[in-house]
Amino acid sequence: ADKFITVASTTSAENSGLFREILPQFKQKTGIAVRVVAQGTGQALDTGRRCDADVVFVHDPASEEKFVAEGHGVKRHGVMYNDFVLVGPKSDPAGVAGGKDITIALKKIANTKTPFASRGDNSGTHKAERRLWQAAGIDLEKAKGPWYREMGSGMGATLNTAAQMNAYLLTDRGTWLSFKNPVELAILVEGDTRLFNPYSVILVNPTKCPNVKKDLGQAFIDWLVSPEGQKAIGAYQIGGKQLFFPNTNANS
Amino acid sequence: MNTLGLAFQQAIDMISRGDPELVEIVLLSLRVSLTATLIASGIALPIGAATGVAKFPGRQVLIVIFNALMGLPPVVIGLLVYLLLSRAGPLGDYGLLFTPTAMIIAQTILIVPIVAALSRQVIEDAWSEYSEQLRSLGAGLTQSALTLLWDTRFSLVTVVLAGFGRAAAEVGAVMIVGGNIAGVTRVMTTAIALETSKGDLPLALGLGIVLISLVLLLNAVAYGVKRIAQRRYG
Amino acid sequence: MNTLGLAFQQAIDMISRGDPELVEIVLLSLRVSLTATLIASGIALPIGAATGVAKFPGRQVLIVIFNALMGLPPVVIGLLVYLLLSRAGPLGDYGLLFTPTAMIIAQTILIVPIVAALSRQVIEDAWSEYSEQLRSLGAGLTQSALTLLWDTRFSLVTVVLAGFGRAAAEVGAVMIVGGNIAGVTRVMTTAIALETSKGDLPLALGLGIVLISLVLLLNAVAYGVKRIAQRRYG
Amino acid sequence: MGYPGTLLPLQLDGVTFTAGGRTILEGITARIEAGPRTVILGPNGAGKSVLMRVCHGLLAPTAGTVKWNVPDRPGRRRQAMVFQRPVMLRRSAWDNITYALKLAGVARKDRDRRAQAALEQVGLSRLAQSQARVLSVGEQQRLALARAWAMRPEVLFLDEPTAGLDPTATGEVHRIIQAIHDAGTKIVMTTHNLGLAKYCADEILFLNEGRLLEQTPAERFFTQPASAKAHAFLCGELLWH
Amino acid sequence: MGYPGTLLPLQLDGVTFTAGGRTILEGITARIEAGPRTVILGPNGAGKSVLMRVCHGLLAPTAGTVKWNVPDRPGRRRQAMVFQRPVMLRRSAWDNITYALKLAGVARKDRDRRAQAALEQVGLSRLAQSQARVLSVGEQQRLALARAWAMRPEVLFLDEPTAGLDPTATGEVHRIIQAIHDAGTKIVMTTHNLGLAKYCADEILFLNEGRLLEQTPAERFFTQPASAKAHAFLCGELLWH
Ligand SMILES: Nc1ncnc2c1ncn2[C@@H]1O[C@H](COP(=O)(O)OP(=O)(O)OP(=O)(O)O)[C@@H](O)[C@H]1O
Ligand SMILES: Nc1ncnc2c1ncn2[C@@H]1O[C@H](COP(=O)(O)OP(=O)(O)OP(=O)(O)O)[C@@H](O)[C@H]1O
Ligand SMILES: [Mg+2]
Ligand SMILES: [Mg+2]
Repeated sequence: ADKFITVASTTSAENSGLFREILPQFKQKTGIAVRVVAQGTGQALDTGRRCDADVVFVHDPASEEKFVAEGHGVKRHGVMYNDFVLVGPKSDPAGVAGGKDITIALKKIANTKTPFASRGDNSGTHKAERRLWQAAGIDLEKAKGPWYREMGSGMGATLNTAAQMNAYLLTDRGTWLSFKNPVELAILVEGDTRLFNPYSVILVNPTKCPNVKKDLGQAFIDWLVSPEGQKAIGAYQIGGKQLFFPNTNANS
Repeated sequence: MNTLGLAFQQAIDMISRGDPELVEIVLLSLRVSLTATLIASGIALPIGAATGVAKFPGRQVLIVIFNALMGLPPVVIGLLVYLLLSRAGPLGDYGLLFTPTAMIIAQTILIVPIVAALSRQVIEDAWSEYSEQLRSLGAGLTQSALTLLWDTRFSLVTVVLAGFGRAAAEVGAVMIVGGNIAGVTRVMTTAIALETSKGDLPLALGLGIVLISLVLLLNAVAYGVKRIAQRRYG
Repeated sequence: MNTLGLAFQQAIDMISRGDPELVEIVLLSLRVSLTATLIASGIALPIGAATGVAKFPGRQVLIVIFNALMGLPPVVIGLLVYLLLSRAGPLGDYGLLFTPTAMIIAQTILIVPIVAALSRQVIEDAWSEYSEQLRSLGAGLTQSALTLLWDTRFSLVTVVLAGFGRAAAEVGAVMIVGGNIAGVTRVMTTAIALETSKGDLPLALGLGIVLISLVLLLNAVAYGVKRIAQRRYG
Repeated sequence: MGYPGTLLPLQLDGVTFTAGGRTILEGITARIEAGPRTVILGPNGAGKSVLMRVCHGLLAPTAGTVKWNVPDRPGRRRQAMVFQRPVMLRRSAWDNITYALKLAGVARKDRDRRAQAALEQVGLSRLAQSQARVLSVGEQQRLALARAWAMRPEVLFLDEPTAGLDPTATGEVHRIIQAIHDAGTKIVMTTHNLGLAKYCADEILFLNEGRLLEQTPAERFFTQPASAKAHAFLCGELLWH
Repeated sequence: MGYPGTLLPLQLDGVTFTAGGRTILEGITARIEAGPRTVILGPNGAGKSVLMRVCHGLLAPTAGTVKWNVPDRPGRRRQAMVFQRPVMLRRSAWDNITYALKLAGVARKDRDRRAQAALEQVGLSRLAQSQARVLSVGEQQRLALARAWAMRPEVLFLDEPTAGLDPTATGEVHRIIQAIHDAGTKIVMTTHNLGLAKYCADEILFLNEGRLLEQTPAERFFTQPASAKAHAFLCGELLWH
């Protein structure tokens, strides 16, 4: 039968169309088909933990480290990064547009109690968002009110919802660029180094999961971090804009 | 302990603790699904009775359409209601999107075809027995339809329960039009979906167990009431 | 043009273009849902007939349980099947997770209660007429159940169509156990969910229109066949 | 009791009815006048019940016409029929009657009075509150007659009204039919009870295999029927084998 | 035709049956022997049909016992019953018979032979391929008799077998019942047709309001019934009002 591996991936990598672009190149080179199961980072790691994927492709450094430390994964490989952006209504009721400091923007939003849509699903994006609130010195537990809406859904759904609620939200640039229902939303804050969003791949540990196709999985990882794979990632654009940036150097 | 065991433990925990957040979610779920079932039955039972009894041109087409609409995905209904209620949509001014009302609307649309198609079958079966007698008694189509709704009421309970089950179980529509906002539009099924996407399968399953226990309880009550009434009124 | 208009245009486009990717997704959807309906009917109709006909201890409990299971959320079923088929689960060795087989299993479990509960009602209604005659003829319970399945077959068509509709429309279960892998386990409903999350609402709706057209076609065929058979065999 | 003569006569012209690939009625032409009690006789499967349904407007003839003197569209309210196998609604005997009266547009206070009188007529007062569907076959037959009678129709179709009745009930039903007739209601009836036919009939329609073989005054029919088939029928000699 | 005498006698002891809050049968004690044709008489609602169902094992008595000489558990295969309102399965007349025979475990080749003979007996050969449910009432009645007769039961319950039958059919059914009896089958029958009762009965059970008022040899019953009620019944004078 055909050679294939199963990759449990964060939704942003799949929804942005990246895989659709680069996987055929990988298949042509190696003959290995990659089956991508798009899930939230939390669920993707859980899938790996249950040995149901050969490789996980996620973006939450803290839980990734835990995943490897507990022996579920072999090793983290940084693959690429993009960044988070603060998106909000074009009318910008909190007056944050053009700022470079995300914490200032968040403070303004909290102080004016302008609607903010949080993923609220423990995803990589959600965790990053909470780190940023913390960095802004805002205790969410206290500041929370009807303005802070925990959507409990994926990035796309949250964008759909925020667009209707005139709410601010944090999203990754890849999903934003590929999102087709922007309505009244626009990027208001970007470029802060704290908005850095690194993606990693991890081979699921074959000693814990004997069914893992370790050679094929490793081949995929190797290709992603190889110059060829990195070039493919960097070449992916939507509307002339690059979504992801190669990141081999950031390997830890 | 395995996931299933954990799930049961979580379910028992949540129930015995009476977790106020859970209680809120449960009550909203019940409110949304029961209201939708009520409204949908009010709309669909007459439709079912009419298509079961009357022979009008286009009746067969209507029957096929309702049968087919039982296969309309909740997500699609969600999207349609979303477009309808969105600020850019025709009913945008009412500000109903992301409210329980929006969820009730979506679930109502979801189950109307189910209740209509199934009740049509029940009523049509009864009609083959009653038809000549009722027509001879001078009953018009409306009166015949009403008579049959009454005479088959015990069978229709199962039909309505099927509609309720569908409403209680669906997530696609309420997720889109409700937005799964914590404390506002989060219901059992969207909470389950959320925990699943977080990878917290035991909690997701635990919520599932709570939900199905609830539905079970409601069904037991409905069945009990039906049995008693059936014994009394034959 | 508004979203709905775009959606229709997309749908017509996709169909007229015969987009090979769409064709593949459509065929997989049909394969999964029809197979699940077939298997589920094979399991559930006998259960429905048995609970409709036999008076055994626990029968009423069973009826309530099946009625309630109509309200079991697809996501929960998805999770249960996921745990079962996961490498860490009891059937992990078969490597069925993220395959069409897993999706068929999940959908089968989803619709067995629906077909069982609804067919039980149809058969119970008929049984009240046939009971004494069949018992007098010496029919055992099994034979009575089979006789009633045959004699009510035209009504059961609607029940099976309800099951098929549920299978064709659900997304929660197939998403979890299938994984929505492009070219492998992507079906209409998961594709719709994906496009929705990408914010491409016109495409999502367009796919929805394609799906419902398909279901409509199937229902029309089923109804036509039923009518012809009914006319011939009364 | 109604407005005798307005609905009638009923004129059937070449009435043919086919179903399931069989011709069940074939070219029946007859005129049914106000007044005389009409009894339809014929062997099993002759088409008597189908003919009654056609007259009552429940079945549309495949060919030919059925014409009442006054078109009786609004819900057949001036006719009533007791079916050979009456269907009882899932309610009490009492409610079966009052519900029918309600459908016929009878005022509430009249309903109760009529229901009581009708149940008494057929000897079912004692069972007024019983579920109609658990009554014995004979009791249901009587309830159906009570229900039809309570409607005060101008034309009353009776399909085998005494089948399944005990001897007393049969006698009473003879009497009731007589009373209804005397009150001006047109009776059209089928029966296999030749005694009843002789007692009640003013004219006989004799059906055989879907054809109307004769329409004859009763007296003559029983003494010298025109058709050989009718003669054989009366002697119980219509052969099957 | 079976093994006469093995199932019978049937012994009823204090059989009581209540339903819907009413006592329908009350303390019925009777012994039904092999041989004589037993006819159950009584007014509408007396409980005749319920009593037959209890004997046939379709209803369990609320109190008292029903005892066959040989327990007849395996599917009532040695008894058959023709209901007052027979239920036809949704198939052809022919299939209604062969299907019943299949249920009774009759070999395939015998089924066809028996079905043909039975349909001929009741004069329905012509309608063998018709859907049973569209047959006329009388035809269904006859089909039900054919179906029961084809089973070759040891005991045959007949609930109003001639209601709805035309005079020829009634005569034929008399003859068929006679033939079945002669072949050794025990006949238990209800009828409101006193002529048929006189012709067929060897002994009479007279029921009234759920009570067994007498069990008498037929000859004596018709000339000097023991109970006043039976006397009134025979004269058609049981009053309702
Ligand atoms: N829908 C139908 N399709 C086919 N045949 C039919 C249909 N309805 C009636 N028949 C046939 O038409 C014939 C006449 O039926 P009908 O009920 O009028 O007889 P009838 O004279 O009332 O007999 P009975 O004395 O038994 O009541 C029967 O042989 C019956 O099988
Ligand atoms: N399930 C039931 N619940 C309540 N009452 C019942 C039930 N079954 C029968 N009855 C009553 O029992 C009485 C006897 O019924 P049964 O059918 O035995 O009468 P029958 O003697 O056969 O009368 P008929 O001559 O009319 O056939 C009737 O009054 C009927 O209403
Ligand atoms: Mg008839
Ligand atoms: Mg009876």
